[in-house]
Amino acid sequence: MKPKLALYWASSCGGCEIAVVDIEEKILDVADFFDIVFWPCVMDFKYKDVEAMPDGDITICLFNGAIRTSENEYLAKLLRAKSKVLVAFGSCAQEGCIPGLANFYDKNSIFEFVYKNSPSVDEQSKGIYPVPITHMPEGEIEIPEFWNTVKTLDQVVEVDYYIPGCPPQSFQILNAVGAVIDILKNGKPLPPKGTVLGAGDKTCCDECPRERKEKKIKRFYRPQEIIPDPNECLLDQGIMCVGPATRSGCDALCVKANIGCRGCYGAPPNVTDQGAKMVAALSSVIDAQTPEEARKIMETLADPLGTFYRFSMASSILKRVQPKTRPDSSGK
Amino acid sequence: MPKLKIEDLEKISDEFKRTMTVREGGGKVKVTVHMGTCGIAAGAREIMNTFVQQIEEKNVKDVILTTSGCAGLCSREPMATVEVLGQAPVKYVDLNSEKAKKIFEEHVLKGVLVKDYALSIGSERIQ
Amino acid sequence: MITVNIDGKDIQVAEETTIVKAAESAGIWIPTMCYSELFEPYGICRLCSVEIIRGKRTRIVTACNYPLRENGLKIRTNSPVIQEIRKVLIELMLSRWPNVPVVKNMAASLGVIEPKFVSLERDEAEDACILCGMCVNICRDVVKANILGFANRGIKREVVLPYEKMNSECIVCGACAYVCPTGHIKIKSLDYERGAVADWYLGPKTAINIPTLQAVPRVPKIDEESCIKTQTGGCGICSTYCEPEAINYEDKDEEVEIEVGQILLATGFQLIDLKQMPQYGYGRLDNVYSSLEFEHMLNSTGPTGGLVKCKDGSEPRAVGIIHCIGSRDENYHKYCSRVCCMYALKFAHLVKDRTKAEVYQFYIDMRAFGKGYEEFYKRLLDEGVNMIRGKVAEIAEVHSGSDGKPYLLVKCEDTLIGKFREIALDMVILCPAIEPQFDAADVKKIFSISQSPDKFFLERHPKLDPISTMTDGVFIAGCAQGPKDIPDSVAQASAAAARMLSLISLGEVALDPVKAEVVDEYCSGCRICNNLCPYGAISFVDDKKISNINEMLCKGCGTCVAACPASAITGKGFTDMQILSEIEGLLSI
Amino acid sequence: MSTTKEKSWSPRIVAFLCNWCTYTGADLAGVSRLKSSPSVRVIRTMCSGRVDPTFVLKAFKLGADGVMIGGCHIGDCHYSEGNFKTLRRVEMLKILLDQYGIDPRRLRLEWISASEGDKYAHTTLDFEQQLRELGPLQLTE
Amino acid sequence: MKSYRLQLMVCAGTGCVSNHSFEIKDALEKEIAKHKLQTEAEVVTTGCNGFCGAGPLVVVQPDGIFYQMLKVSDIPLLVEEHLLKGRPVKKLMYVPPKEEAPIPKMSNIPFFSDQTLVALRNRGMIDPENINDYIARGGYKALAKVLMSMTPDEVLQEIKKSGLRGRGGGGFPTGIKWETCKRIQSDTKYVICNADEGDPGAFMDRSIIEGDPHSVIEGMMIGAYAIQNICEGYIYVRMEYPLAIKRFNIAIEQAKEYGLLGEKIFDTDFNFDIKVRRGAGAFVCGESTALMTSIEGNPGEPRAKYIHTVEKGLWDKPTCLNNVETWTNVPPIILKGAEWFSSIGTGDVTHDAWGGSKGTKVFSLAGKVNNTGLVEVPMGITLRDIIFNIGGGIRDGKKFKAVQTGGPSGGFIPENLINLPVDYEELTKVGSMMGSGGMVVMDEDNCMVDMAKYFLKFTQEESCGKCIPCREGTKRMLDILENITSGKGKEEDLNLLEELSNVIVESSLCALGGSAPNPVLTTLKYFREEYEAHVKDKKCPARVCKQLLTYTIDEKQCVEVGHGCGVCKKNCPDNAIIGEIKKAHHIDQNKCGKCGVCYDVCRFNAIRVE
Repeated sequence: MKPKLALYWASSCGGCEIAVVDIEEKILDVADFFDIVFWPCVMDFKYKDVEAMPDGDITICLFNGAIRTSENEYLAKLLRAKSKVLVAFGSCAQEGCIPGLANFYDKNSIFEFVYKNSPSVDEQSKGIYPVPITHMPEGEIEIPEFWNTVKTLDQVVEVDYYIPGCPPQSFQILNAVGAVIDILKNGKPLPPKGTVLGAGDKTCCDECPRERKEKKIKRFYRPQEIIPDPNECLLDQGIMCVGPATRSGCDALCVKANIGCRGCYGAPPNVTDQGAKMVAALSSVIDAQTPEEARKIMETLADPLGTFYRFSMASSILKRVQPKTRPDSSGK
Repeated sequence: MPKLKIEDLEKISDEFKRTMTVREGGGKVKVTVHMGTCGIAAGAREIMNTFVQQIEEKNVKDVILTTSGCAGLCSREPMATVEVLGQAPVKYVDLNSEKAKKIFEEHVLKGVLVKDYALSIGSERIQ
Repeated sequence: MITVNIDGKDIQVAEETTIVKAAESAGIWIPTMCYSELFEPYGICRLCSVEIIRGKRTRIVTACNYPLRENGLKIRTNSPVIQEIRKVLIELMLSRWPNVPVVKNMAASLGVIEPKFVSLERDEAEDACILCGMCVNICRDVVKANILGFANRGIKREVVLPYEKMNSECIVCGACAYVCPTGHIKIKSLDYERGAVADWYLGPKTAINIPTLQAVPRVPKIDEESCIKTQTGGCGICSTYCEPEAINYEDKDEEVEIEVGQILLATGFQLIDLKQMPQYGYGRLDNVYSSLEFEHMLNSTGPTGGLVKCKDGSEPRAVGIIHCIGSRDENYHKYCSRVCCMYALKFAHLVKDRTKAEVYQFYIDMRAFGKGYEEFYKRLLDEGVNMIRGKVAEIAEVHSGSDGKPYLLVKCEDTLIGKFREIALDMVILCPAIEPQFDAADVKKIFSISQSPDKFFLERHPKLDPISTMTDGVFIAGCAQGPKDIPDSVAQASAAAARMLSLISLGEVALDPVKAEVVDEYCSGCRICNNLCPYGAISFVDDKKISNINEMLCKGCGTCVAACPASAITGKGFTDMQILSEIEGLLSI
Repeated sequence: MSTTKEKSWSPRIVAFLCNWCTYTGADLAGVSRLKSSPSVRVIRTMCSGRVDPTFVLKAFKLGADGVMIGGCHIGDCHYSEGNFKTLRRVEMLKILLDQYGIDPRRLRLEWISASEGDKYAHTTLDFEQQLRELGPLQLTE
Repeated sequence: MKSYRLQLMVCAGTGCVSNHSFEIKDALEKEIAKHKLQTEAEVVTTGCNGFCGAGPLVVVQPDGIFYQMLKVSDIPLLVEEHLLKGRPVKKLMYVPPKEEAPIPKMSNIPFFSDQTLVALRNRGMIDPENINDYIARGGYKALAKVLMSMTPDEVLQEIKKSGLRGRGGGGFPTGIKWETCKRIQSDTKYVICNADEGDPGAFMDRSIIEGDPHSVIEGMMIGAYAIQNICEGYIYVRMEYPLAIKRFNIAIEQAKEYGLLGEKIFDTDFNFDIKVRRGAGAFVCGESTALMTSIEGNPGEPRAKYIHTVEKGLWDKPTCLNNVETWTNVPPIILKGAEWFSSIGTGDVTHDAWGGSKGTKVFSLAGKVNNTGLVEVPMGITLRDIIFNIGGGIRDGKKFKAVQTGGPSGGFIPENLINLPVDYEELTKVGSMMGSGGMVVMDEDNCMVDMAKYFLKFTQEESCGKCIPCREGTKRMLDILENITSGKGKEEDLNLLEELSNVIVESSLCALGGSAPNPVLTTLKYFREEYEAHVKDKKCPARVCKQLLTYTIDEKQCVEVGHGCGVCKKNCPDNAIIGEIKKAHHIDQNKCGKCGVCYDVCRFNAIRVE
């Protein structure tokens, strides 16, 4: 009997699904090796089919997307129960990723904007907020509830392994899947729980071909403000790059395209909080002797919090920005 | 100016010798062109120029050329007197450029009297 | 050596000896007025003219600069011709400067009383300049400052300063005034700033001096600020007089690097500048002294030979000693300087001992806390010293005492009788506060130690470790650590020495294990840390493309640990995990 | 929250103190019998430069109402210039905290030398008072 | 090379220049151009011709016609007549005193014909600003000769043999000086040319420098070669000689361009360079030690010379200092040989360098003679020859009284010694000296006391004031002389003067003081009666000392001829004249200030002076 594979897409953009398909003809090997039992994006499976499975029936489940709604959370718990191995696949599941940036706001302010203040909302439906249960003549309509805070997969269920990246690089997916196939085929022991698959143990700098010098940053430039030297470290040139605090594995994709690393592979091993580490590192190398000078240099960097936590806000120590007002009872 | 060598001293001294001869009032031969009003009217200027030219051309260094007033024989002007050092002066008369040239070549340079043009030997002198 | 004959005496002299010196060695006097051994003979007074006889030829030369070179030369120093010359010359001088003592004396010794000339340039002054040129020569040849020179020629010749103005090139050595035979050049002191009483200035008085009489080693040294040699390269006279050739001008203060394992800082103290307290009149009023100056006066080798005297030489009738000048004072130093009470008592005792003066002590509290001190205090009370408890508000000079002598009026409050008092004194001694050396902050930085709020060096622990500092191997003792008297200083210094010796006898020191370390597997060589280490312990390994920490250089501050974005640096003893756990632990209750 | 609870609430301060200056200063305050804030929970580091922003965030996360970092005066650092880095880090961290919606006043950087026991005492008291005014830091999950 | 048949030698010595000789030169060139003679005639400016009394001068060569006292207005005539028509202009020529016929040729004028030119050999023949002229006259051949074919010792021997002695005044044998300097061991030595000519009325050195600067340079180079180890030469010229300084600088520049100064001269190992130093005009700086102190940058004051400057001179290095004229004599000696040189002059120097005076001496002849100017004469010539032949006798037919030689340091030589041969020893014997060559002639109108006072005043003012006898003594002497000339003299003053003089001579630091009393001593010796007239009779026989004159009015003349006009009374500044119009006036001798105004204003010769 073939091992069973499930793939699920929670709160995310879908890029991870495309990345899976991006392994090209190797997908056939996967399809050949596995019995794909759940992949809503590609095949028509129903939740009830999964619910009907015995616990632990699925050999491996690749779960991508963050936990934004009650539905996400339900499916996460469901697939956890049904799967032997649950993999947080991609940055959203691992660390919140772009959906996690919603943690800058709370549910109320998001709703206020999306259903009321956004210019694209038409007049009739302005201010109509979604509610979990709507009573209609035909009966009750239930929609998933919108949580106040975006969470990562491991904040709701136990996760066995992680494959980072936004999206994970296809070659890394292939490596990881190949390894899994290898293990299953040859009955090898599984790696320890919590292992990050499809990535390195160093940082982006390890794969970055640019030459680095001793650093002394006088100001930050946005990419459009400067033509960077293609051979020199971008940070040395004042272009924000969170590569030093980002796990290796992507083969320095962005820096090779003259763009500073954005940090999608998440914090390197041992680092608890990617953003805090970036603060520690950058403040060590900016050329300032007084608080005023430091502040002046920092002001040349747009949105430091968003920059440092672009992908890891939901998994950071503080997890979210504190609402301006005390959360009311409606918030969670 | 390149650095002077010992030979150059001689060269310079040679080059200036004519001038020095004039200044020292020395010279082997003294040619006097008589340049009174009559002489000038008869063309003494031309004779003078011829002598000057000859001196330049032949690069002669020990001949001095001088003028005097009317020699008293106005009818035979232009006239010139050639006086070789230690010899009696010789007066030439009715000169023209050709004759002057010949006198210069023969008498002045070689010391051979040009009898055809000569008037007399010996003359009164200023002092 | 050659032999010459001077006035019939055969004399052996070295070649090139001048006639003057040769004659001097033979005890023959030759008059001179511009000659000095300090500089090249100038030879302008011509009084030293002598006759030299070479065969049949007789020649008149000046003895001061004629070098003897030939054997058998005959010299007559006092022939009639010579006498005539000298007479006329001195008459010429006497006619111009009739009242200058050196001229008069010389004239007298040459038998001239009245000159037969009448000089139109006659100068009656006793200290007139006689144009001997000694000042110019010493300034040029010896001092090498070359300030003085002659102006004008002939009879109008005069000695001048450049542009006839005071000149900054003048090093004020005073050599010109020293050599001036008539006293025409005078030194005027424009500088009263050096000490309250110019004559009692404690610093060096001559360029070569023994710093203090009790100096150890008791050898003279050259004061570079006033030595002519160091200023102009001239002079050097002392070396010609020093037979053992012990004078070395090249010797300079040098910075010597010594490798040591431990350092004891005993940099001492300074006294507060009393001039910032004008109410006490220090530096302004006569007979107001600081305690150190008074100590100097009491010294038997001091300016008064140990006698207590007012500036006018009289014995004071009443002496006041004022405690706590700048100590225990909110405006200056809050702390107690600790030593003043006892030395003030000693002063009182000595004044009583040496004069008949009344002694007044103005104190806030008497602090006689040491062994035997209280007993001394008691003894003083028995000696009849007036103790006034209260701070002095002001000292004023009153010019018309009953006997016409000015005196000092001390205004204070006597808190014991609760009255405001004015006390007339002839002399006041101020007890200035002990304060840290002016450069204590610099010293502190050099040794990475701290200063306590009063700016004395801070000990590691005020009770348990008063001799060591936060920096291992650096110890403190004496007043550098805080005001203390001699027994306390000795005790502290001995303790520090013992501590240092114990470390030395151990033979090795244990290093703090707190060090940072790069974990190669996690370092990607981003080079963020490379510039951070003040000790240069972090280097970039080019072939491995990672950074590395030299454990021997690392002092374990942990800055790089915090900065490493990959957490690839761990700080032993202070790892992330340890600190995070501490936080967790602290906040769990 | 009940009033009684509010009264009994006292802020929790995590203080990272450098070994050479502030830690010793705190010691001096103790030896000198000075009253300093009991809210302070001290963590000793060798240098204030060792303080990783992660620690600060972690402290807030774990319930600290304020964080104080104490170091040597600028120029007096035992390690020459470690406190310069601290200075910049704290400044950056304050910008970040502001964005996080946490009052930056909850993070304090103080230069307290070994001799400034009194400064340690009144700084901690002042910080405690300030935190009382700011109230407890209640983080939203 | 362009050559001209006519050379007009315009004297551009200082004397002629101050008489506008450059304007003459411009006028000549203008006129020559006007007659289109530029190709035939060249106008050349030369150094001093010597006959300064007749300036400005032009000599037309090759005829050697000597034109004197020219004015710009004379030039058109001169050019048209002489240059164009060949008729020398008689009225511009020199006419000897007491004669009427002019002497056209320079060589026939006694002033020139009786001179022997060695130092002044290029006088009037070359353009001093053109090195080629100098070379054309054999310049630098002597240098070439010593460098190519003589060892330094041979040069030294040649100079010694020649008997050349210092022309600056002392008369020290040049060869011995060089030899001593050469003998002293030192890597650095200097040669100096003393061109600080300070004697009043003396201008020999100036003329040589202005007329022939290269001859001095060449002489110094030969000296430097002979002495060896000379690192450089200095020429010390007084600031009052701007033209001399300029010509020296031009000459040095040109010599450098030709490589005649600098390194590896004539491709030999001989290097030499010369610097010009300007003196500020102190007379004492002509004294060698004072001069060196001045070059060193210090006030020019002499120092004791017991250690001679050839041993310790400039910057304490061996230094050979010679006068301009001495240096200039060196090249001819080398070229023509010592024998030739020693054939001129007196005595024998083959065994004793001091044994004779060889060669020629340049004198600047001034005072009451007809022909004043620069004369170069062989040593041994008599004073009479110089004064009466070359000098053309006493002006205005007056009676010769004395000649003063050797400048302010020299002495007066009275008429009875007129046949004295001029050489070092003879002049010294009579109390005077050769000096640098000043020669001032005095006639019966000169008061010798006044003259002595004049010279003493000069030395007294120029005394540097360093040593007492010179500073104080000369001033006292001057005071005494002032007293004597103003009638306050006492008889014992003469003895005092002598006593003082002797002490000053014996005890002064340098030669300035040592010779300063010479004028007084010689006048006292030869003209004591004049002094006595001053102190005893209170009279000045030559009527020079105004204070000793008595002005009286010849009453007869005043009344009879002048009718008591009263002009004298009106003009008398002292109101010393008493008298009424038409009556005889007379002078109150107590009030009379001896100003002489009355004498000048009286049109009737009624004022008598005694």
